[in-house]
Amino acid sequence: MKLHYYPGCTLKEKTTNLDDSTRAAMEVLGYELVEPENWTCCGAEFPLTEEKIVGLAAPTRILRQVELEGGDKVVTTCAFCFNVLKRTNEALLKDPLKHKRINAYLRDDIKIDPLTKKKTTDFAEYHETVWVLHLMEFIKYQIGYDKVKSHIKRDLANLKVAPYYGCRLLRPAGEVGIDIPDDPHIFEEFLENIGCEVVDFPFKQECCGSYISVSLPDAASEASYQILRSARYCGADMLALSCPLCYYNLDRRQDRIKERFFDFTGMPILFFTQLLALALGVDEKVLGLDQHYYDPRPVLSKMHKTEVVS
Amino acid sequence: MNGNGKKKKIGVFVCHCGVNIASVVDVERVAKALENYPGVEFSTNYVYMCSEPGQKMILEKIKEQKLDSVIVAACSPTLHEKTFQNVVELAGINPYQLEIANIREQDSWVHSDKEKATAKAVKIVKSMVEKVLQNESLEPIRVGVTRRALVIGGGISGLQAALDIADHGYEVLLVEKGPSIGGHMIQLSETFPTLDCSQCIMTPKMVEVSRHPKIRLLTYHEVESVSGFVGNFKVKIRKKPRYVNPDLCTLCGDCEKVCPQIVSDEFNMGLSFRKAIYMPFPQAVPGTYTLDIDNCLGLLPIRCGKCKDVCEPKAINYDEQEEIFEEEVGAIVVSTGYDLYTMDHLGEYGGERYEDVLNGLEFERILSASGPTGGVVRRPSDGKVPKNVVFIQCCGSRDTENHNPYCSKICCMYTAKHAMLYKHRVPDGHATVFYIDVRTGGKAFDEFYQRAVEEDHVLYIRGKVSKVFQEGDRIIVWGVDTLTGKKVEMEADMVVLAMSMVKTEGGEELLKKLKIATDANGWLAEAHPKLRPVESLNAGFFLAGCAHGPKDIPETVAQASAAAAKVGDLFAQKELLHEPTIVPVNEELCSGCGICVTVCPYGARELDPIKKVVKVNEILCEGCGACAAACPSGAAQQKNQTDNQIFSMVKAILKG
Amino acid sequence: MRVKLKIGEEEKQFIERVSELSGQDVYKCYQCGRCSAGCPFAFEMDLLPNQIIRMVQMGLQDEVIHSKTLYLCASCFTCQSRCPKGIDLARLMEAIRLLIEPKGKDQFGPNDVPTKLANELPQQVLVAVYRKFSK
Amino acid sequence: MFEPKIMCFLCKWCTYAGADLAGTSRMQYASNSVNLRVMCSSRIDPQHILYAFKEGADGVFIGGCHPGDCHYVEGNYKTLRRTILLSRMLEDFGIDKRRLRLEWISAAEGKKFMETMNAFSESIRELGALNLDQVSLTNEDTKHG
Repeated sequence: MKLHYYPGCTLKEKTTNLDDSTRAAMEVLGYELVEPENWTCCGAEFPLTEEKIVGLAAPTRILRQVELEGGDKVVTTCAFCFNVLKRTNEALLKDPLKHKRINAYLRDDIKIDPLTKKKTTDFAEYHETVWVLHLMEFIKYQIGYDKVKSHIKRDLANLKVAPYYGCRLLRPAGEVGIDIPDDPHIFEEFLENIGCEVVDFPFKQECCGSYISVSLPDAASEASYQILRSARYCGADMLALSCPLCYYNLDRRQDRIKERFFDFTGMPILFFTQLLALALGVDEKVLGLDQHYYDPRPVLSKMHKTEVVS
Repeated sequence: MNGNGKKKKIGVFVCHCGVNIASVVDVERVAKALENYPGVEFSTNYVYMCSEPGQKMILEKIKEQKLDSVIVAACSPTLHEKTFQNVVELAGINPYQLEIANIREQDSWVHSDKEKATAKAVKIVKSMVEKVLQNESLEPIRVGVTRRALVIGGGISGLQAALDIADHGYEVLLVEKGPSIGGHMIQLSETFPTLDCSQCIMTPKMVEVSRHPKIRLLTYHEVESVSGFVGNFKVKIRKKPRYVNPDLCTLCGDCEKVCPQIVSDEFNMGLSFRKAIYMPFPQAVPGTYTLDIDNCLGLLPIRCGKCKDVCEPKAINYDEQEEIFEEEVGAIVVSTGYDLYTMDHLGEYGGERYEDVLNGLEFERILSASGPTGGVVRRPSDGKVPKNVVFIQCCGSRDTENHNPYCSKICCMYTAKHAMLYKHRVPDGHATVFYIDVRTGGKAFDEFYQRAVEEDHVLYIRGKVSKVFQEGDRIIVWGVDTLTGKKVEMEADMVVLAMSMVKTEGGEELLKKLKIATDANGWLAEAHPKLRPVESLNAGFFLAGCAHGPKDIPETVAQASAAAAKVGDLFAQKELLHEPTIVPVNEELCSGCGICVTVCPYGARELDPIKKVVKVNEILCEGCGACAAACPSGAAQQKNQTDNQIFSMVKAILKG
Repeated sequence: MRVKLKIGEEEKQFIERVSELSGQDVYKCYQCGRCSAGCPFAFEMDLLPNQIIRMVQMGLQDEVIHSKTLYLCASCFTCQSRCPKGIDLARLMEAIRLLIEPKGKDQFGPNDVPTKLANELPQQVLVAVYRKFSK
Repeated sequence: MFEPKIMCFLCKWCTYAGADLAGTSRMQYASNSVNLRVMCSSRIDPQHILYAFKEGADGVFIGGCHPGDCHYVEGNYKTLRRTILLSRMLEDFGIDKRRLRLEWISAAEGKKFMETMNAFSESIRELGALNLDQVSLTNEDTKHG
């Protein structure tokens, strides 16, 4: 089955492991992921003031492209992209005037054919027919855990995994959340259903430092440290997440955390899709496990290699 | 022409109201303009129509001119309609043949152009003439009163109301859904601001209720339905089987000992356990065991039957059945109390995740000498005496966005009390209270709060806690002190959340059965927030206690007594008078479509299944007229405000 | 130093402008402090989030626009999700950042990122931080 | 200048009392309206409104209690629904729907009553007189026995 999938810029560059594992896992589940043609960056941050409305044009273009290609839904794995696309969709739905204004931008788009140098103008409008879903939602509501379970090939029961939501999947409350911001369950359900041992920890919805890690790295590493410390304290072997930025702060920046916090010993960080792909029996080589700063392979070796009879 | 086809003789009296009307409206011209209007027999003006000479003039003119209806063009009917009704009644005219034309508030006072204001006054008076022409003479509807009250809910408010009504000499039915009366108050340890023991003041009241000859105590009963109207309600009550005969039960407790089913104990807020056959607490009234069928292994002797086997006095009867019976009452006091907002609403405080994060009532049980820890402050997880207790106020209150918008009113005081009592029990412990505002409006309340701070050294931190979580056996509290501008983190052994008070679970269903009005938050709505605070808008229903909104014990008791006094007022009347401007049904025209039945908010209309026409209960009809507007055939016409009257008035206004 | 309080036209305009740009009603805030209590970066801030909104209410424009706090907000929306009055402080912060003069000066721009770091940073973080902190 | 005729139906408990308050506060407003007091705004039948237009009203105003404040629990909601429906029908009859206005005005809102009366009067003035020729209402349509 074909399914529209918007990877976003980071997945094509710095976190190809998220992209690859998503594709591999979805293939096992019977889905061919289709990227909207000529997609651009979504803008990463949803514009928060009325004056920056033009920031909605890029994500709307992506949604329009999906619409033009006949898609009724688009799935993302990057939490930032999900956040921006979903909020854009909601904002246009809620405010017809805004919708009109953005469509005015979209109509004026110009496309130049690289070969013929011909200009195409007068583009279509976006009609609000696309449904933005995070892959975790798609799995829960569209595929169903039972189907996922029936495809499981590896037993992950020995892996103690702490689900880390971060901010973008849950907040702003009432606008975007894939679950209740202060009492979420969907990630836990997901991990449980792919066979992991779930470790609940109180920092699962705390902020990792986000883009502050560029402007004020120390503040961000403190935030990241607190999350990792808490997960470790609660007995987790590893942290699972869905956001390339959280992944950067929590995995790649462990060097900086170690410099500042001597008790910190490191912890593997995995994308939820990597765990999904592992459970579904995907070849480890495809999953980019060698890209991680903290090598997760020693911990992953705890899982049973034997195939599960399902 | 009036309804009987007889020509009416109307008198029009235009008041100057000193200069209030006369300076803008040419009153003489108004009187003159009406002189020859169809139906008007006589028209005049006078400087103060409501004065003694003015009233006298009306009386005389009625007799002299043989008038049968009267229009007074003066101030708003809210001011002197009653006055002039009395005048015409003295002259032998039915008061419903009087109408007031409002030419002061709605004319002379709001306009300055004399010409226009005078023309408008003429239109107003003419429209009232048109109305009076078709007015019927009406008599108030009279109905008898059943002098017997129903009190729903056996907490402190219900008990007080029942006792007061009974002491007035009237019979009371007190219905309580639980196995014992006592409500939430019997769960409390000590009460603010006097720190007297709640049980010590509550138990004598409970006993008094059970012994009062005028009170019929119906515990383990629920109100099934209410029909009828003020003074004449019919109430269906469901008796839930208790499987234990209270008259035979000797409270020996043998049954409890052998019962194999252990469940969590509601009276102790789930902090301890009870058996499936149990007494909710030692001082329960009535003093009897109750078999909780939801938790019993089953009534078939082959499944268990142990309790019945050991019961010496043969008090246990597995064959007891549910019964529904009907009672007649004249007034209903609703005192169904409150619930606490459940902690699972507050995920950021752990929801129900942490054993040592408690709500206010749970902490009351821990403080109580009759509680699960015998009054020693121990935390539920490991029984340790907590050395650091954090109290968080406004949990779910004053939160328009995610929870309840209102202030729960009592939490400031009980939190001060909790902190104080904790310090008395654990003198080397630390009590910290996170608050937004400390509200101590009440007699001796602020002194009490100051005592907590000054004498018991309770630390008050101004700021709402954002997050509570557990690491190991420490509970971490993330707050802020807005006074110093510092974000603070605190380690605690126990956290007590002052959860918001909310309408009772299941209460909503009951209120639907009673058909009484509630406010946006589900609390009972009073008839008037200032002048009728203990009455419901629905006649014959009275409000007492927290079902009406958060309040403390003294306020609850005062309101219960007030409700009882109002019931007394009602019962003191020989008969009840009801406004006759209702909406009857013309059976000739009624097609039985039933639309009026669905729009009536009072259930006053009913489709007669045999005659296929709508029947109206005149007492229940409050005369709003919604049905008259909805009736497609014109069969529903409001008395003295028929469609024809409205059409005539509109015509007089627009063509006059 | 004693802060001189006055609510004149200028202050009112500032409050209005912030409200308009952010779409948030600053008068709703009753200063419970919950935003500050849960803010992951409050420990770095010179003014706590609740103080920012308080100062907007008071019309203390200078204090607000010179605060470091504006550049510590990670738009994680923890405050928004727990605010009892439904105020979105991240929007408020962004609106105030927009009001700062002179326009065009970056608080954080491309030159502030060391080349070595720039190579390892994920694209989205750069897009995000420029969107937030540069003009 | 065109002086519109405005027919006002006011509920006894809220808007009529609000109109009284405007009076006791001596607030001045346009004198081209006359009030008719009903027990509840829900007593007003769409027929009454159509009849008023037929008899020469250029505008019809209905005043009721604020949602949740109805003396008769929920009469004002019924009024709201009926008015919305009637507004749609008015257009079919060729009557501009702006000629019918429903407002919630409480007993404490004398000022709002004054302002509403002025604003409504002004807006009807702008719309001009209701040309009855365009309105195909016969006596039988609007009035029954």
